[in-house]
Amino acid sequence: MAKDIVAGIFCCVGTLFFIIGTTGLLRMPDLFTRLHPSTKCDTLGACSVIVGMAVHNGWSWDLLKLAFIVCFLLLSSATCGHAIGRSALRRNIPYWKKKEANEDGHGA
Amino acid sequence: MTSVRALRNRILLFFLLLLFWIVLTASLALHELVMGAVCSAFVGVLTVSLLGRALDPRITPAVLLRIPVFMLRLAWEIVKANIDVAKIILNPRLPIDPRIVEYRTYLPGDLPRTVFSDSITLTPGTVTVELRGEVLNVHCLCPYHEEGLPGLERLVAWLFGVRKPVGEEGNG
Amino acid sequence: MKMGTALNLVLILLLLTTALLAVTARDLLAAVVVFSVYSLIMALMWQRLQAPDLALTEAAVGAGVTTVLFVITIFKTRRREEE
Amino acid sequence: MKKVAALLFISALAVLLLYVVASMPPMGDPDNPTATHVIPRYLERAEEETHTVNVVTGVILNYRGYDTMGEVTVIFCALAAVLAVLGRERRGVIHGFVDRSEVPASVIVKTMVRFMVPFIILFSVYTILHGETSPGGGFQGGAVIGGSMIIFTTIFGLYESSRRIPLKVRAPLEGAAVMGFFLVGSLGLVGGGNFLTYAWPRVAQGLHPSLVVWLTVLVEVGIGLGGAMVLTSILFAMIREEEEIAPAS
Repeated sequence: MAKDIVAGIFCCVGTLFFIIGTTGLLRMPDLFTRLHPSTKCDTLGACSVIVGMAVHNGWSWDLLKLAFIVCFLLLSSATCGHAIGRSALRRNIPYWKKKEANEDGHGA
Repeated sequence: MTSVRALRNRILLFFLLLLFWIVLTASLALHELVMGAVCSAFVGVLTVSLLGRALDPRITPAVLLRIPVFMLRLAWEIVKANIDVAKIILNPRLPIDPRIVEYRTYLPGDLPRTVFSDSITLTPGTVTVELRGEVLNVHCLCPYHEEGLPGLERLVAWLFGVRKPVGEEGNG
Repeated sequence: MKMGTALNLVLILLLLTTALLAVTARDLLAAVVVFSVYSLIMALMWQRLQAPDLALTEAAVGAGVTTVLFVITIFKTRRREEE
Repeated sequence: MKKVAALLFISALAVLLLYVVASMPPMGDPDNPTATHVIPRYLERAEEETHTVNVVTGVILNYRGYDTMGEVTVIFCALAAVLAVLGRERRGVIHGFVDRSEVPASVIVKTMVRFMVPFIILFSVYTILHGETSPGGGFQGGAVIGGSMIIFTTIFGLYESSRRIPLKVRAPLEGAAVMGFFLVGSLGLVGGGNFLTYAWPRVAQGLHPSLVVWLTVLVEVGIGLGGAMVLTSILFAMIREEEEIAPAS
């Protein structure tokens, strides 16, 4: 029973981070700033849900599988975020700045 | 010297793959282990012929042993900083001041730099957008996010057993 | 059981939405991306219908390989659909 | 006017189809014709007859081996059609997207791909070899290998990739799926059974279970290798760039 509660808490926290990440994705002004919530809040959310699943499942081989999934998830999502940001930088997509920018968010 | 290193790398890759196989099959039965050994050896040979080498030479048994501790410390950093970004996102005024900063790292080789930049990307507030030689271009959400970089660098240096060169501050 | 039905409904709605978007999108690259989302949802549905073999195939072929082949084709031709 | 007619026609068709669907036997009913003849036999006796724990694999490769053989042949024909239209890649005159793109491949992505590719390939090998006990099998594993080749090619470029997986390796393996079926089917013929039977009355009355499993695995490996090579060849044929000249290195 206690195990279920802990697992549920982890899953809820993960979902919360997913929601925050999506909110950030919608609120941020440009591509670069949108990368921040989309690559990281989502990763943490997914990892948290997986930890919840691991707690729920208890000690078994699936635990190791989940650990591998977390590792690959971290590696691939970080690399994806970098790749998107890099190609945007290489294509000289302008990024949003606070000072020079217009008030309505169309960046320099 | 290099051949000994290459051999050690291949053996290491073999054991990593075997570990992955054991986790996948979820059994320690003898016929599974034998099959796993054969498949790991086959995939190892295939990898060497495909990529030209087995593993990055900087992956050593000591590094592999430190990875779990590294992951835990990194996870703590990620959680801490994620809460920070969550606060920024949920703040109605959206207090961001993004900028791209240059950071010169002392970490040698591709792999430590890759791990460093991936750690940066995973730690909220910062995304590595370019890695050219030893210079990283990091997109920061707020200026103070930049301050976390040296700590992460120290963590990655610890993982790979690299010492910070003394008196080479700012040396190209 | 109730939860399962609700999840099925959500999945079916998402499936229909992505299918319609993939058909109607003017930007072909967007259509391809939506189509890969469609494949992923389809894989989830297969898994829910207890067909893990099909789910694996759908995820690997539908979301992975086909998307790449479509993207290559788009870059070789034109990205926008013309009237 | 045309649109109204089309709409009317489609509505009529929809009504017809819905009527037909409504008169179909209810889904999941145990008294359905499909659930009374073949399925019970598959579910109850698949394990002893095909010696595979995963019933799906037993059905695909054993009971309905001919079907699968036809599918595999269709895939092979698809490759033949693609190659007939696009032609093989020509090494030395070709460039991948990556080489042509104004954004050179990132060091980080390269390092990560180098690290991940062996694990992806091992996962697909596992999927292929454990097809008879767990979900997965030749098709799935082959698709995953093809996916790893796609990752490798998009990051390292077609030149590098087609050098590492040369045509003379790919060309024979593309037919591996059909050949695997042919081989196992012929073994059945030689053993005194029909084509593609896993029982050989001339050799032994009851074949040892592990031999049947190994024959199944042989077919799976064939399908996997063949599928992977077909996907790789289609990819190479599609990203071929004739106009470009050979890279400097």
